[in-house]
Order: sequence, then structure tokens, then C-alpha cells
Amino acid sequence: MTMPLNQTLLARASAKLGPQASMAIGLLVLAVLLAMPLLHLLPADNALHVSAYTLTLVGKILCYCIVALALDLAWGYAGLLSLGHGLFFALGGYAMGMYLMREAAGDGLPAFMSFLAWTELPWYWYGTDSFLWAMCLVVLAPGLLALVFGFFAFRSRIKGVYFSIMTQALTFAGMLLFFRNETGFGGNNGFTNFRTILGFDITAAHTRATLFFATVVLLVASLYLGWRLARSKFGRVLTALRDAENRLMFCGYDPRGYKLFIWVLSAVLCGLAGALYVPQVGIINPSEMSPTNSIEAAVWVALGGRGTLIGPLLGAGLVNGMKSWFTVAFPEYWLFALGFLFIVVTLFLPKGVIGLLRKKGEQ
Amino acid sequence: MSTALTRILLSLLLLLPLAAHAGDAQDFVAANPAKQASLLERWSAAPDAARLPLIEALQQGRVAADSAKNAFIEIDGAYQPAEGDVQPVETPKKLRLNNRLRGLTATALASHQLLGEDPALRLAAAKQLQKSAKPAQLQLLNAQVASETDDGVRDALTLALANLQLVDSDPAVRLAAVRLLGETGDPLARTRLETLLDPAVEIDAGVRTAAETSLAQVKRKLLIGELLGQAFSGLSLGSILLLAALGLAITFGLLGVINMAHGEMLMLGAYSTYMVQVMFQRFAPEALALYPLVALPAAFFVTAAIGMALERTVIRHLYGRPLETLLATWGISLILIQLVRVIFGAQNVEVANPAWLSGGIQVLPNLVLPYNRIVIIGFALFVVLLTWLLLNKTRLGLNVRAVTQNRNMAACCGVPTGRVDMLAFGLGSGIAGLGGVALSQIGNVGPDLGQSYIIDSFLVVVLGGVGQLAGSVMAAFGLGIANKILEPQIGAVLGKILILALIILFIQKRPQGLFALKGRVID
Amino acid sequence: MRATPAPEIMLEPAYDPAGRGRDPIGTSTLAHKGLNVRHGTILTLEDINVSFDGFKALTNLTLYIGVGELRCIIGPNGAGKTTMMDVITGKTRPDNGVAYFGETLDLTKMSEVQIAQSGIGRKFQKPTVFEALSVFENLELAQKTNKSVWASLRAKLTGEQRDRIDEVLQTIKLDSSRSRPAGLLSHGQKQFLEIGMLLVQDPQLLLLDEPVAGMTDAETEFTAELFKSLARKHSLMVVEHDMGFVGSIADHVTVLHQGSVLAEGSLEQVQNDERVIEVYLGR
Amino acid sequence: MQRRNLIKAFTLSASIAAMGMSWTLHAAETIKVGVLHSLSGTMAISETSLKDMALMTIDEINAKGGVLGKQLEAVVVDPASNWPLFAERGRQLLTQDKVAVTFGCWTSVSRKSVLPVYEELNGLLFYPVQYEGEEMSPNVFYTGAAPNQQAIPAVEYLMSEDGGGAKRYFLLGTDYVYPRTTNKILRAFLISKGVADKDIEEVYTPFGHSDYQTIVANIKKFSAGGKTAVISTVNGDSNVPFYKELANQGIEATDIPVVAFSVGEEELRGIDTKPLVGQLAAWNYFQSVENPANTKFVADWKAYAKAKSLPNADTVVTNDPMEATYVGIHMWAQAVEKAGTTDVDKVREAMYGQTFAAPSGFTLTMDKTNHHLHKPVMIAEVQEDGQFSVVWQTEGPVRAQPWSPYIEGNDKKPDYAVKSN
Repeated sequence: MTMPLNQTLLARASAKLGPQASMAIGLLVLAVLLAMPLLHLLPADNALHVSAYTLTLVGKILCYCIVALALDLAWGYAGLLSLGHGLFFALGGYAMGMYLMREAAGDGLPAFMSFLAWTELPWYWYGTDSFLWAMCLVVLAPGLLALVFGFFAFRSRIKGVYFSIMTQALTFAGMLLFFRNETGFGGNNGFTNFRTILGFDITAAHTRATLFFATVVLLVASLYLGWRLARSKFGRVLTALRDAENRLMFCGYDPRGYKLFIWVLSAVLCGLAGALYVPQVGIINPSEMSPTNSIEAAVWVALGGRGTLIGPLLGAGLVNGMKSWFTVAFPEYWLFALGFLFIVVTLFLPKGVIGLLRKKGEQ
Repeated sequence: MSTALTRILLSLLLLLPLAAHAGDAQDFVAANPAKQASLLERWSAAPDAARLPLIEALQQGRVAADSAKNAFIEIDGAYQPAEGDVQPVETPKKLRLNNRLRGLTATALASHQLLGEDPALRLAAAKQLQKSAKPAQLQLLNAQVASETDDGVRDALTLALANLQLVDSDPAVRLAAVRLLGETGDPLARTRLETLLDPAVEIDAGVRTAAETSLAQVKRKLLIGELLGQAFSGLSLGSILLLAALGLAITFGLLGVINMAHGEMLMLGAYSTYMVQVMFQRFAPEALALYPLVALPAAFFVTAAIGMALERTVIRHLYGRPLETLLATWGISLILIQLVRVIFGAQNVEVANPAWLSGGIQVLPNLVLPYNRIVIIGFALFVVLLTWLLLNKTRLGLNVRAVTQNRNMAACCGVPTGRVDMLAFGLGSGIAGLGGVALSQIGNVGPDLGQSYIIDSFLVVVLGGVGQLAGSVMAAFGLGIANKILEPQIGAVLGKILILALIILFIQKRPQGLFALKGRVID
Repeated sequence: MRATPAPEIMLEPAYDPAGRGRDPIGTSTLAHKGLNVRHGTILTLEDINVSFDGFKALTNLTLYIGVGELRCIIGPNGAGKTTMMDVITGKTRPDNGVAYFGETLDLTKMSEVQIAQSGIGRKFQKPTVFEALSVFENLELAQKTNKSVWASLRAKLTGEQRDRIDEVLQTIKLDSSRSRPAGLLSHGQKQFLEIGMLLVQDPQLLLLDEPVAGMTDAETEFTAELFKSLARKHSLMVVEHDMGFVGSIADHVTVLHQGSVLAEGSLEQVQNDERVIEVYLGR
Repeated sequence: MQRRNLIKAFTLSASIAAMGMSWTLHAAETIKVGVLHSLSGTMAISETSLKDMALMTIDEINAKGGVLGKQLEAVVVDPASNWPLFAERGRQLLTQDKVAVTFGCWTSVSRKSVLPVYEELNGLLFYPVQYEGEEMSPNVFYTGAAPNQQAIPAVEYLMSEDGGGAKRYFLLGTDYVYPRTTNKILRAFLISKGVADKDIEEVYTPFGHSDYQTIVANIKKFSAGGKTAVISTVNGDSNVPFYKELANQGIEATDIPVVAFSVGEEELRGIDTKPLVGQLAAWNYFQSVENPANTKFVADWKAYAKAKSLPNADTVVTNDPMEATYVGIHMWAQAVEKAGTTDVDKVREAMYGQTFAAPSGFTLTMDKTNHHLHKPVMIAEVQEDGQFSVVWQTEGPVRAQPWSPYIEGNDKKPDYAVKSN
């Protein structure tokens, strides 16, 4: 809960102080984030100790931030509003989960399989006891799905609303598929009860700290990647693509390749975020693929300001911070708050919080 | 139970008519369930007109007993002694039957009704006995067939008898029975005939051959019934999808608003139905059966008003920004869901089918068409017609089409675009409300009702081609029928997934939907 | 700026099979990238038919554009001008007919992108620029270069490319607005920016759909000069309603009516053609 | 202007929340108990009433002087039907609020989500809902039924003459873990009773399925082959369309009885019960059970609903998971009194063998080793008023078999709770 508040304050201040100051504040936030896992390692009675609760909460929000960033690359820059990013997130999570289940099961089968009386691993589980292969799957599963779906969708020039609705149908189909016990991913119970990761106890403080640290690193890396892309000619082609696809084609660019590249990249980032999310929250189940989750991710981006990279991070932090707070303080009113937030943002903040801050900064 | 024993028992009973039913009710009330069952079996083998009121009361759950085990029959709230002139010790308690006893009561009632005057009742009784006649009733049925005056009832009784005659000792009787069963399309006949194919069961080769022929006949009839049933269920599912999607075809298809709150309009329509039903229960319980008819306009106006209010306050600002409408209307839908939860509670509310929407019509022995589904198919077509007329034959429709095609031009021609937008959105919402009334008759009414239809609705509209009413109709029925063809083959879950995958593939092929206008695209 | 080319140079392409009499630099530009214009015809449309749900937009349209030619297309609304451009650029597929770019490139079998990459540039009826990008970036994207994904991930402007963009910025008089977002330009400026984008794209055939709509008289005049200077090096096909403008640039005019060519010749010839008068003035 | 107001509104609501937070901190000598039920989202429909029941029971205990002379203080959090949020909220209850015990969860997945947290931090969770078994954690007490306390007796009843003597079984469920596991156990059980494979049909539908035309047609077809019973593990909302379709297609309970494991009084509140009359449900408690403990329980609940003006307070009902919640809280309170402390390890010891005279009319015992309650099993028919009338019940409470003997390999599982690592 401290995180998002800090972020807003910082961002607001940064808008007032200009680019150098924002850089300084960004570094400060980064320093805080990097310090958190270290502080978690302090003994519990230390005043500076960061509790496991705070660490996992912030870690979870950071994973969402990566999703928001990935979605921003596709939506904010290339105009591809995906209502199915939850699917890629969950696929990455499931790939990681498969590894964790294998670790927990030792030489036997994962628990849910043994009570389905399966005696053999399904083919797609082979090799998942190897961390490296699991990491490959984290990238390959969402990446290949995005590649195939994107290839066909972009080939037939599905765009705008149609694209969004197709992605929604895709994630819905995925959810139904994973809900089935017979699919071999634990049905609606999904994967839980992880024990170790690379031999380290998953509940141990240093494991938590490392996972958190990895999340921060991934976030910073994706932010840097996004920033580099946005400033390259590639980024400008994407913007052009978003605004006037036909014109771009008549300039001799093939939009399919560009869309496919950013779409797959975005999916892979989501998958990586999912892979880091699962060991931190301790569960992955098909409800991560529910269309609602993906729509919510779009709101993070819209709230923060799309096409701004930093904005979506703010949006994800704000909404999730609010959610954590509201569901404790006023559980009945959380949906009202979220609903009004959607409306207010679309009506009054077309450029999101970042737009608002920038405007304030200019005044 | 052996037949011989029953016959002896039966003849004994017939010899003692008066003594037997002096205390029927009393006997029944005093007995334990097992004894009650054998009583009912005895009664159905040897019906007695005087016993009819008791059995009717049993069937309707009106038989009661006090602690002294005296039997009473409830008539309009008052307890009358079933026999004699006893006064209840205290308020008698109603007898509760279990399913087995209920089944036996139905058989007993049927055999008693055979003695009645009304041919329609006798026919119904004969049909019941086709399903449930016991070997002990063989003699009774034989006697009834002989004395029956009405041809229809006699035919039905002959069939009921034939079921019992399959195990007759005389091969000729068995053969006739087998031939008769071949005439029916009754699924039970199939099982019965199948057992006769086994030489260990049926020793007579002639009967076995006849059974084979009859079986083939029955199977053919069953297949017809099954296919018709599948076609009907496809149509029915299609009509439901259509009703769910039709409002969206206007708000999304014509106005271009990605109306994620569409599902909530369905939900509000269903809740309006609930409110109307509550009003009827409170103020006009005698006319309760008519509440769906009143609910239609009520739901239409409630949802249309809410839709128009939303249009004026939120959506108006977002025309031309389709993806923003998606987010804003999603927000609206969250608020509406939670609002309904706060007002009506998170639980589902009870919307009862009136009698005329309950039950179904038996078309073939294995094909029942439920009334509510028939009515909904008709209603869906009616709403389509209404929408078509509104859009194509009225001033409003002309204005709507003008505004959606070229807003600025329409404004220049003096079309009040703001008002038209509002009315069109109201119309779409109102039609969604009508859909909600229909949905309330087949499923749950709860705050989440709309959520389960929103994806399907969008798929119907997109598949049909945005802005194409005819396309939506085709898409809805196409999806319904495809779903029902797939479901028996691969199961409901994989069927649903496969349909989604097929739609995704189809849209790749025809991104503009089934009914897209080809033309020069203006950039 | 060049002087107006003498009318006698702009011959009917069919009569100038080897492309003689054309600017040698122009032909050399045209000849690279393997475009075969041996017969001096850069664009061949023969018996093109397009119909939309029974409505015939183009009927047996036959049209040739010569290398280095500046051709104006006129015709009443609905004559099929834009549809014809759509066919050439691959946006609409003809129901049947032949469409060749040069001698070898079958336009009916190429995608829009392939057509653009092979050297056909198009300016839309409504000026279409990348509004979120600056004027400079617009030109940068349009510039002739490797346009694959990988190339643009690593792309950096060379000094030469930068000079070329600067030069075009001068030409279209947008030098002072180079870093403004294109969305903020006036209508006329956008028209010029789009023309500038065509210039840096350096196509062999330019399709221009109503290029001077919304321009002031001075701007129109300037555009006319610009186009005339482009001819020879490039082939141009201009669709325009403004007869004054057509008169000032074109020596050769094609009149489209109901999806096929009604008349072809000099503006004067065409204007005196009775069928043309009938179509324009009504019966 | 508007934006400033918005910010003001946010500040205002923040301060209200802060007040709310401070309210939970005021009393010094209290024992905190966590209530972890979804109050929003899809599960709110079922879980909200369990939260209210927990609060009522806590009030009741407090009115009698509390536990160890201290008042109980409920900490209610909302995991919003979001499974990862259950783990987060569980951790919050244990580490921030430091609750002595938590009552909560409905779905198996939510329990599985919090389980690692409770095992890691040695918390105590009471889980009140019937479930598929296959679990026995030392940090959880299961007060709902295991499959052998619900499903198997129900099938035995269907096989009996009174139950209709069914020969063929149509197992219909929503496609997720509980139905799949239950049906797996049932299939093994049926086969052990001599039912042939061809006489068992298993069919699953997706979540939220609402079109049962094909399935009902299949049931009819299947039933032509002999006396058939349907065993339904159809989840929540899908029941209404299922039963409506059955009734409209002319199938009555006397022809083909349907026994459901997820339809109780609360679910029937939102249903037009006419089509269901005579259909069966199997639970460990029904509101209609007649005994003094239940009369008081039902009356208390109605009074509580009225006093707190819960939604639809005039039609509230009690059901099996509510009774399990009630029993669980009371047993925990007794165990704390016995142990003299709220320390988890000591309370766990004290829980073993704890008894409580439950509203079901039986004295329930917490098993000495397996963390599950011994429960009576009742089969009841749906009445027109949405209540059930019990048609059959076990002689006494049945011991739970969370590791069902009908699942391979379970014979090797220990019959006492061990942490799952």
C-alpha cells in the first residue's frame, strides 16, 4: 500500500520539477524497490523490517506493472487493444507452476494427477522438472500462441474492436480449457502448495527477496526496452501504424511484421511477469484467464495514460493499491469505486494520470 | 413377486370387497412405508371407485394424520375425516410420501381413473399405465380393454397391455404384442424389445424375428424424434442468443458503442420482470399468470430509461472513440451489478414460470417441446420484426440510420443528432430489457446474469457483421445449431471451446462478418 | 524550377516504345530495381472490371501511362477514379482484367506493401499523415530505405538521408515546422507534407488524388510547378476536379465515365468532345 | 474544479477508512478471530451469509462472556472471489491482525490458496463446506462433509428400494475438481456394488452453463435402459436452468430422481421450486430438522438477520455450511477454554475429540486424528416451500474418510494430519 502512494506523489512532484528531477525521483523509487528485499532479510523485530506481507503485495503489484507495460506497448504504441493479455500472463504462470509442481512432487507425479489416478505425465509435462526448460516454456508458450494468433489476425487485417473481441474470445476459450481437469493443469484448483524453487524453500526470506529482486529487475529491463523501442524508428513506425495504417502501407511498410513483433514481445513480457507472479502469490488457476482480469489490465493502462510507459505503471499501482485498501475498508463499495474510476478516467482524463500530471507541470 | 401369488391374493381381495376398503385410509396412515407400498400395489391391481378420492388426495399431498393415527383429508384448508366420524386429536400432520410411494400412487390413481366416466381422464390413465403397469394389473387391463367403449382409450390400453404380454406364456400373444410395440416410437419399447432378441429370454424364433423387425421400426422413429429434438434445441438456443444479442446489434452495431454494460441491461430487464411479479403477487395474485405480459413493457421502459440516462451522462461524450466506450461502459456495468447486489442482495431472486410457460407439448414419444422455449422462439422472431420495422419503417429509424452513417451530414439536414443518439441507445437498451424478460423464464435472475451473456452477444453481432440485423439473426441461429450439433459429439465443454475457436477462424476469413457490404472503403 | 515541358515531348506512350526523348536521369532512376519499362509504358490497365454487390465501379477500363508522363484523370463523381487508384495500389482486387506495373509486375497478384515497395506512391484524397509524429519524422518514415522490422529496430539516419529530408522540407516549405506534430498542421500544409512524403519515397509512379483541394491559389500554382518538375523523372497520375489546375499542368487528359475511359487527349480536345460535354453538363 | 473535488473526495474517504481501521484497534483485552469470506465477486452469493453467520455466532459467544473471559473480536476481510487475494488476506490476518483463528473459504481453490500460508505461519483455519477430500492439513479443521459423508450414502439410498432402486446412474457435473473427484469416487463405489460400466454415464458442462436441452434429452434416452437416477454435482447457478428443463421436458422425480450435492436451502431461495419438488439433496443438516437445538438456531438466525437488516431479512434460511460454521466456531471456543490459551498447537490438541450438540440433532465429535467432523448424513426431498423433508438418515454420525478408499494409492496415506511437504 505504501508503494502506489509513493509513486503518485513522486510522479506529481516529478512533473513539477522537470526532467532532471523526475530522473532523480525515478532513481529514488528504484533504490527503495531494490532496498525492500534487503530490508526483508532483517530480523522481524527490526524497525526497518519489511514484512513478507508487504513484500509479496508489492511484488504482486510489480508483476501487474509489467503486464500494464506490456499491454501499453501493444495498445499505446501499436493500437492493438488486447482484452486477452491475462491468457499470456497465465500461460507464463502455468509454465512456472509446472516446474514448481514438479519440484514439490519430487520423483512422483504432481498431487492433483495422482488423485486423478494418472500414472504417467502427459507429453506436455516432459522436461518441466528442468528449470531451464520451464523458463523456455515461460517464453515459448505465450510467445508461440501470440505468434500464431497474431499471424492470422494481422494477415486478415483484423483490427480495432474486432481484434479486442477476438482476444477476449481467445482468453475465454483458454479459461474453459484450463478449467477442465482432463486438460492436465489441475482444473479450477490450479497449482498451489509449492515447496521449493531451485532447491530453495519458497517461503524462506532470502527466496522471497530474490524473487522480488528479479521482479524489479524485469520491470526495469522491460521499461528500458520499451523506452528504447519507443525512441527507435521502430517505435515511430508503430505510432504511424496506430494512426494511419493504410498510409504506412503505401509508404512501403508491411504492418504485419511490425504488429507481430510488438504483439509477441508484449505477450512474452506478460508471460515472464506471470512466471514471477506465481511463486510470489503461491497459486495459479484458470481464473487468471477470465476476461474480466484482462479488461482490468486495460484500465490500468488507460488510467495511467497509454503510450507513456510510465503511466501504465502508475495505473497498475494505483488500481491495485486501491483494491487492496478498499476490499479491507469498504468491501461493498469496491466495485462502485472501480466503476466510477473507469468512467472518470475515460471522460475526464483521456491521457490518464500522466496527462493530468503533465498538464499540472506545465501550468 | 410371482404372478401366481398375486393372482391368489387378488382373488382373495375380490372376495372381500366390503371389508377391504372399510379402513383403506386408516390402514394406509397406520402402515410403515414398506406396507404402504404393498397396499398401493394391491389397490392398483384391484381398483375401486370408492377409493378414488383417497388416492387423489394422496397424490396431491392432502392426506394427513393425527397422533392417534386417524386419517384425514384436507379440503380447502379444513381437515375432514377420511373415514367415519372422528375428530382430530390435534391439527393433523400431512403425510409425506417418498418417491417410490409417489410413483406407486400415480399407478394406483391411473387404474382407478380407468373406471371413471371421462374418456380424456381414461386416456391419460392408460398412457400412465403404458409406462408403469405392473404384472399384477394384467387381469385388470384385460378386463378394461374388453369393456372400453372409446377407441382411443382402447388403443392406448392395448399398448399398455402389450407391454405386459411380452412375457405371456402363449407365443401368439407375445407375437401380437411385439408387433404392436413396433408401431410405437416409445423409447421404453426399444429396451423391452431388445431383451427379446436374446434366445435365452425369448425361446420362440418367430417372436424373435418379429421383435427384430419391430425394433428396427422403433429405432427409426426414435431417430426422427432425436433429430427433430436436436433441431429444436438448436433453434431454441439460437433464439436465446438472438434475444441476448439484439439490443447489442443496435448499441454496438449501429451506434458503434462497445457496450460492455449490455449484459447488465439484460439483467435489469430480468429484475424488472421480478419486480412486476412481486407487484402481481402483492396486488393482483389472481392475475399472476399474466405477469410476463406486463413485464414486457415494464422491462422495456425501465431499461430504455436507464439506457437513455447513461447515454446522456456518459456515452454522449465518447462517440467516435470506440475503445473508450468499452472502458466506460465496463465501469457502468460494474456499478450496475454492485447496485443490484446492494438493493436486491447477492442471491438470485425467484422468477417463476407461470403455468402457461411450464411443461411442454409431447410431439413424439421421445420429443417434448417445452412451452417456454416455443414461446421464446416466437418472441425472438417478434422482436426481430419489431426492430426491423422500427429501423426501416419509421422516422426514428431513418434518423438513426442517417446519424450512424454520417453524423455531420445528418446534423446539417436538421436531424437532432443528440436526441436520435439518445433514442437509439434507449431503443437498444430497451430491446436488451425485452431479452432479459425472456432470459428470466429459462434461467437464473441474479446480479451476474448479464456477465454470462456478454461474450456470446458480442460474438453474435461480430459474426453476423456489424450493423446487419439479418446477419445477427443468421449468426445467432447458426451458432445455436452448430452448438447443438457439436455438443452430443464432444461434450458441452469442448463444444464451447471449439465453437470459440471456429469463430476466431471464421473472422479471419471474413473480417467483416457474414453479411458485410463490400465497397469502397473511405479512409 | 524547370520550365513547363514542351507539349510535343509528352507523346502518347504507345508511340514512344523505347522511352526516347526523356530525361536520361529519369530513365535511369526508373530502370533500377529491375523494373522493366522496355516498351515505355510504366502502367498498363486492360479490361479492368470491378463490381461491388452488383454495382459496376469499373467496366472494361483500359489505360496506359507512359514513363515520365504526367497524366490527369478527370471525370464526374462516381466515375471510378478512386476505385481505379485502389486497383493500382492493390487495395481493391479487380474481378478480371490486366494490371501491370512496367512490363513484368502483375499488380493484381501483389500486396499493397509489395506494390508500394516496387515504386508506386499514392497520395490520398483526404490528406493522410501520421498525426502523432513530427513533420520530420513523417518524412523519415516515408524515406526510401529498407523497411523491414529488423532494419527499423536498428535504423539510424545517415547524413545523406538527413540532407535529403532537409532538402524536401525546403521544397515543401515546412522547414520551420519540422518538429511540430503533423496533426497540428493546416489542411494545405498537410497536403504538402504528404506530397513531401511522396518525394522522399522516390517512387517511379505517383498517384495523386485531388492534391490541391483546400489549397490557396498561390499554393495551387506552386504545386503545379512542382508536379511539372517531377514529370520525366517520375510518372504522375493526377486526379483532379480543378480544371484550372488541370489545364496548367496537363497536356494529356483522360476522362472517366461510369467506370471506363470516355475520352483521352489534350485538355482542349477533351473539352470539345461532345460526349464529355454531355456527361458533364447533363442530358 | 471537478478534479479538485475528486481529490477531496478521495482524501475524505481515506480519513473515513482510517477511522474504520482505528475502530478495530480500540479494545485492549480481546481475542481476534479472522473471517475470510468473499463479500464481492461471484462467490459473494454463497459466502456473504457465512460471514454473517460467523458474526452471529461470535456475538452469541460474547454474550455468554466470551472465551477465557475475553471478548472475541471479528476481523472481517474481503478476498473478493479472487484466489490469490485469499492468500494475501490470509497472510494479512495472521501477520498484521494476528488473529487466533480464521473461519473462512468456500471453494476448494480458495482453501488451497491459503493453505500454504497457514502452514507456513502455523495459523488455524476452519473450513465449513463440503468438498472433494484428498486433503488433511494440521492447520485446518474441516467441518463440512468429505465425500463419504455425503455422496456415498446418497447413492446407497438411491440403490435401496425406498430410493427407487436405481439400476443406472447418470453422473452430471460442472467441469471442475469437486465433481470430477466425487464422480470418480462414486464410479468406483458403484462398480464395487456390481453396477456395470455401461450403466454409468458421466457428463460435464462448463461453468455457468445454462442450456441443458441436450443433456436432458440424453438423460431421457439413457433412462429408457432401466431405472435411472441422476447424481448432480452441477454448480450453483446452473441448477435452475437444469431443473427447469427437466420439469418442462416432463421428467418428474418419480420417474428419474435427481440427487444434488450442491443444492441447499440458500440456493433454493432464488429458485422457482415447483419444478424441483420431490428431487433429492444430501447434506448433514437441513433447516427443517426438528429438535430444540435447531429451533433455537433457526430462530436466532432469523432474529439476527432482522436486527442487522440483512438483505431479504424476512426470507433468510439456514443451511449446511452455515451450521458447519456455527459448529466450528463453538468447538474452537470450547477447545480454547479447555487449552486455556489461544496458542495454535495447544488448541489443536484440545480440538481432538471435542464434542458439540449441533443443530442437526446429533452430538458431533471432532475426530481424534483426521481433523474432520463425524457427521450424520441426511437425504431429503425438496418441498414446495423451498424447504426439505428428510426421507432417510444415517443412524448416527459417520467418520470422515478424506482419503477416499475408492481412489488408488490412498490406502498408503496416513490417517492423521501432516503438513503437505
